[in-house]
Amino acid sequence: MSRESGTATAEATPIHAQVSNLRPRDLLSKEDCLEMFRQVYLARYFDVRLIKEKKRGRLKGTLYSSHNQEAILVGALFGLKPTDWISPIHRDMPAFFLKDLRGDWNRPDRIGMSIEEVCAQVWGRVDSPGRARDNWSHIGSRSKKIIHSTSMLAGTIPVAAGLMYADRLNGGDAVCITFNGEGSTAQGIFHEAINYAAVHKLPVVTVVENNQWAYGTPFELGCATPDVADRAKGFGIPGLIADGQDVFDVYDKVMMAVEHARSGKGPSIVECKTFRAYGHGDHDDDRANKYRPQEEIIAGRARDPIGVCRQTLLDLGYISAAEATTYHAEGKNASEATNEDFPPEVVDYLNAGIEFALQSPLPAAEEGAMWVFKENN
Amino acid sequence: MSRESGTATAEATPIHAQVSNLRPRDLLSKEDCLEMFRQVYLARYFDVRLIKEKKRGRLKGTLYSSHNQEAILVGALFGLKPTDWISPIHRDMPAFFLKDLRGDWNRPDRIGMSIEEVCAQVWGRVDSPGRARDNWSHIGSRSKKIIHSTSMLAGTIPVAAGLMYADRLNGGDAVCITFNGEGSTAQGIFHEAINYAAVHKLPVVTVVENNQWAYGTPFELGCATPDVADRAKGFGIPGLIADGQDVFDVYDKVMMAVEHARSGKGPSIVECKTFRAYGHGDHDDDRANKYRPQEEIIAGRARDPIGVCRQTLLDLGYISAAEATTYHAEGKNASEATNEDFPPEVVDYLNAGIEFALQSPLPAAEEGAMWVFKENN
Amino acid sequence: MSAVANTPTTGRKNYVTAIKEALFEEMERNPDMICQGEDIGILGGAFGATDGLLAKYGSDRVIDMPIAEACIVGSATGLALGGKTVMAEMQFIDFISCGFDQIVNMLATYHYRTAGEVNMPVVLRGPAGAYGGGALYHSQMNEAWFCNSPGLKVICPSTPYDAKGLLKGALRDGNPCLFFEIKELYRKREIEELLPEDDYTIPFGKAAIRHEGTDVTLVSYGQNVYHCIQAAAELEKLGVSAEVIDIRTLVPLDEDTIFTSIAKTNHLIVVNEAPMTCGFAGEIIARVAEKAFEYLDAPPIRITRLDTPVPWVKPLELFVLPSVEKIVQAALKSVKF
Amino acid sequence: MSAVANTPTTGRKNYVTAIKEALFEEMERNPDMICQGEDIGILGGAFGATDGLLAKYGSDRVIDMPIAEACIVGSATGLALGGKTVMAEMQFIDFISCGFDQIVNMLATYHYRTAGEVNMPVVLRGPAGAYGGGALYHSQMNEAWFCNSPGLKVICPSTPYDAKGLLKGALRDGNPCLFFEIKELYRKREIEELLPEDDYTIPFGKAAIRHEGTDVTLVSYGQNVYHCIQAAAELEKLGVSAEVIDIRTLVPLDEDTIFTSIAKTNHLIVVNEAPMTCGFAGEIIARVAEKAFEYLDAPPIRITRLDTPVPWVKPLELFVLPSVEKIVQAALKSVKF
Ligand SMILES: Cc1ncc(C[n+]2csc(CCOP(=O)(O)OP(=O)(O)O)c2C)c(N)n1
Ligand SMILES: Cc1ncc(C[n+]2csc(CCOP(=O)(O)OP(=O)(O)O)c2C)c(N)n1
Ligand SMILES: [Mg+2]
Ligand SMILES: [Mg+2]
Repeated sequence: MSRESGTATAEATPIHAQVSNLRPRDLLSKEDCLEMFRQVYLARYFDVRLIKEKKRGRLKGTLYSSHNQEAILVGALFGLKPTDWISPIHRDMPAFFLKDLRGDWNRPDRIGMSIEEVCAQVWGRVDSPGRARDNWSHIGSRSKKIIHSTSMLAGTIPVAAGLMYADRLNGGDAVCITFNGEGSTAQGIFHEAINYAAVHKLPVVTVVENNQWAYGTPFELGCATPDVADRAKGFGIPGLIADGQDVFDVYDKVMMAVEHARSGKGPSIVECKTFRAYGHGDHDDDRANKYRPQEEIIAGRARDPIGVCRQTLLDLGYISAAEATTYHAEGKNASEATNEDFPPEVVDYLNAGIEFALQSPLPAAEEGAMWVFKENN
Repeated sequence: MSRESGTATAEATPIHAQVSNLRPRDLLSKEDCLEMFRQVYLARYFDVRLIKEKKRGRLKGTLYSSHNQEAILVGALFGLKPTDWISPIHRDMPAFFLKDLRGDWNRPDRIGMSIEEVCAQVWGRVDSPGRARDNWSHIGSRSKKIIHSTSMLAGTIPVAAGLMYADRLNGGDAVCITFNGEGSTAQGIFHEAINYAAVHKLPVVTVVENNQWAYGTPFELGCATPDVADRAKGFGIPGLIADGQDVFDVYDKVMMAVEHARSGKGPSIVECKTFRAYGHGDHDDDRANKYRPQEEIIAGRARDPIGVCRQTLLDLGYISAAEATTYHAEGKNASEATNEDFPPEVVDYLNAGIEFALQSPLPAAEEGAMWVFKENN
Repeated sequence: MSAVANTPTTGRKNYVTAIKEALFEEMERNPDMICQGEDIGILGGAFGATDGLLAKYGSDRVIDMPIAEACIVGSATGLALGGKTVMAEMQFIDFISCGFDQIVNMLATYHYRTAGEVNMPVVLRGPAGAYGGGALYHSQMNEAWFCNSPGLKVICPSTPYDAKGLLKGALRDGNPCLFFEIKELYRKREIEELLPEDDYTIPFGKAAIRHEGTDVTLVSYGQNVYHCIQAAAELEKLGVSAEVIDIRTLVPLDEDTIFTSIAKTNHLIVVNEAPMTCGFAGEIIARVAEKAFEYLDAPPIRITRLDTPVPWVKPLELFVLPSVEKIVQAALKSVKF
Repeated sequence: MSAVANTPTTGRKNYVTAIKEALFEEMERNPDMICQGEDIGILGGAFGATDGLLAKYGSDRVIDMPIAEACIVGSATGLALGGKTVMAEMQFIDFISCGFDQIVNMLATYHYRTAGEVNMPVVLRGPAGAYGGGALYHSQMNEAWFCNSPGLKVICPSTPYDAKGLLKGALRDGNPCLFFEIKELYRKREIEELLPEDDYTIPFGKAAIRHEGTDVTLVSYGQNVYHCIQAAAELEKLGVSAEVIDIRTLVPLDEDTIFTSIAKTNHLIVVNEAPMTCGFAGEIIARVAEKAFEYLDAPPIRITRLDTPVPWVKPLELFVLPSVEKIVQAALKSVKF
């Protein structure tokens, strides 16, 4: 198998309103940039910490790591309005709390899910937004504007499209970002839904995290085009490519797509080139070291989003060389990294979530038979 | 609704082996060209005659007319080898007998279906290849190399792909042409199957008859790209556009795609621009005159494939001006056209089929419960 | 006061007109209602059930969808999540298989998964049933798939009155409903009837007794109800008094009416045109066997489609389907047991 | 003589190893056999059922498919049309809904539509069943959908011996088979067993009696067979002798073994973990009610999943599923009727 993996080709697609030569990122303040950096740490810490919790025996279930793909989540979500919707999948667990996370992470008017709710879900407790009726990333909430996915890959894209149709009729200006793996773009529903969205110019942005592997299947066995973004051409919509390791490049491309969508021009696909650092889930970590060539793994992990972001901030002069070396999570796996490798507010934030989850009770057994139907009496 | 309809843009796609400047049609003999002309008449006559049979009360059921789209069937099928496969749909009824129809139409070694078998199917008689178990175009046969479709649009494309995979493993060099309407390209299975064929470079040619309408839905409500051929870009395969009124242009484009497929380079899509002359089925004829603008209908019917083909033959000097005016089917609908408007061998050929069908008995009632399973005793 | 343009407000109405009136009236009542499907707008629907809807309510609310059933269902789910009530038409109910995952896994479970936060007022309706020479893919009764998929209500009216009242009820129910319309009844003259001038709905889970009797109970729904009614007439001539129950809704099922009838007749025949194995006829028999066992004086009998596809040509089609004759024979066998 | 590399030829084997052996042996026997599915090659399958197959038989015959279930089924149909025998894996049986149309309308009917010209030796297999905390989409038993779709055989083994013998039988049957494997049994130590050295298949339509008894018949399949066996042990302590029947294949169904048992016990409990309505438990009860009515001294009872999805968290999951306790209670109720 000879493939280029983890390489990112940023193609400028002329959909951003070119009134100026500014990229979306150029409008970000220093605080915004530092906040994004912090969020990359937060996403990484969530991943690292959950694995530790599992190793400690305090957590059960399969974990689908977003390690090495955090820049995609942070970059894609950072520019959204609180009224925008998202639809994350298995590998996007941090998306649930990253949505609408800015400034004071605990501000009461936040629309996104709190870390407490997300942890209650991970631990299967009643305070999960879905009362732990379905597992892992299968949570959602109308009030928090997150589509509640099934397991069936790409299955939320038509829901996102219909939802945006309704929002437009309701006079809203929301955009919906759906996240998908590159493997999932082979599903028929991916095609049906984006085609429909294209016909009706619905504001649906499909972010494809091309991490080169779909479980044990490499990209080229699922797709014959060099870039997933090419799929967009079949629908007559823009297909952008972002460097998935670079939170600012993701931000640029997704924001162009979001702006395009919000201004009524319709859907687009943003492919973020990245690499799945570990197994498909943690049960697959060992195997994934065997079925994937070592060189590929090493190359794919080489550009840690933490390091890429730090370098940008250094170049911008937003952090000093000293500040750049305060935390050392970069390049470390879950066993190597410790709490000291992360900003303390990140650790605190998640601690609070986990504390909360551990105290939240299990739902009562009878809830299993509840809410099959809306009662009409 | 402002759209250009029935216009054909022949784009030269560089997939034909360019060892010479010859187009596939340039290798056709004079007899071949005259045979194709005859086949266009035959396809038209089949359509006209069935409508007459129904009006006469000798035939029941819905008829899906291929009127005005005959050049696509003849042009696409003419260059196939007897070992190639096809998968026609509702609007392609003549394809069943056109496949492998050359020279002596009654030659005993033909692999395609005989007109007798096709008529037995139309009349629902036991001598239909499917013993009249399913209706209209839902016939097929392994020995005759025709995939047996269901009603579910685009549903045979994965079957064609799997079949070609098997054929390749079996050492064959077959190609399979699947026919589809432009509306059917919105189906998820269209995407899944072509994507799979593209990954494995399977010799599947998808001919899309873009007749501008899917039942009562115009093209632009089913597809956001200007050309269906654009769908090919999403799979990284060639997408060709043919003038669906011109049997030789269809032949050229489909043969390029077939050659591409046969030489191991994989699938492609050939969009044939045409126009559905009448209703979706004959039950829809009256309505179709209302839900479609008159100018559009007139423009769409203007370039009758019979006339286009005749002109080419005249230009080539293959027929004389006198010969060109022997038959007058061109531009006539089923009520206007008579047997005298068609070459006598065409009329005779179909007559024989109808005679046969009318004498073929109905299958026995008990057959309804047979062949649910292969018996294993 | 019918909202349907060009439909007389008095006079007997056929089944498809009843459907159409329900749609027009609900669209009028509920500005948040949307209709979508293949060819429902410009064409007005393959069977005309939505004829005039686009002209009256515009293309925002009446959507001609691409030929993509999974997307039709999935986007309906999204519309509902966005606060809309949705009627999504399957051009033929047979094509629902193409949208199957979105129905059973996405739509049916949304309310459950959100622990009740989100309702799914989505009605999937379409023409169903055999006896019309529609062959394998234009004849199906595939309701059992959905009865076995928790979270869906399943409805099958047999009269214009029921069709209108149940459809309006479904569009106000707030749950995903699978609405099986019997296309062979759409324009059947014999069953035309006067419809109430006033707004009405029919509650789910209430069967209708179509013919009273004392010797044997015939339970059915949809088109087969008429076979049962004819069978009851035949049986009457033979001195057997048959009660005909039209269950109208499968999920929820009105068990009481069935049990009460069997308590009286002590004999049960269930008739439907779906394949036998795991069909709803068997479900009814299972419920009776479990909960009304003592009432039965003879084995219950199913008259269903054989476990075959629906073949095209008439003799074959009729061979595999329930018929008046088969029902009469079964009833006689039962009462003579 | 096992063909599986690195698997000892003696010693007790677990359920997934039995599946694996069946696949290796049939691939060896039949050069026209092809295996396809998501992640079955390079990875060796999500549960390792195809581990080593790619290395041994190459990527022509062992195909890592795109994530597209409808295409996996449709192309399997095409392969069969091209003379191949196909094993197509669904990574979890839950995802089969995405390929539903191709199964019930294309694959299941091909033989029928061609009046027997074309056989469809295609086995769709995949891990099924609940009790493992897999939640809504990794726990389903959706076999009833397929039992209601003519043209499909439906198989569900509960032991390694059966898994191997039935899978080999399915791969030689020549008809499309839906093969439900119980993932919670894949590596269950307690049920490991010695497998015959020689080639064997198990005929379809032959139930197995897992425990003999005289007072009540417990009919089941798949994982619930073990609940029934445990219930039989509990019941024995309470002085009730239960017979446990494992039907093994649903289509075709071995009615005789069930009827013979009921003729002896006069009491019937049917247990399965699919949703109740239109599930196969009801089908068994319907067949018994129709054909072995006189044998029953008490109403038959279904113990099934409630008509709900399978929720994730343990207490909720167990609440909606059959349990030993529920079976014991039902059996007691039945014999005391
Ligand atoms: C319809 C469907 N088929 C199969 C699966 C099983 N499955 C879960 S994740 C996965 C791989 C997904 O790969 P990709 O889309 O690239 O996302 P990634 O895991 O790499 O983020 C598969 C096959 C599924 N969840 N849904
Ligand atoms: C899956 C599926 N959905 C819907 C239909 C109903 N249907 C039959 S033909 C047709 C229109 C097809 O349009 P197009 O693909 O453009 O082919 P054309 O009839 O124009 O040749 C529709 C909607 C079907 N047969 N299958
Ligand atoms: Mg991936
Ligand atoms: Mg068309």
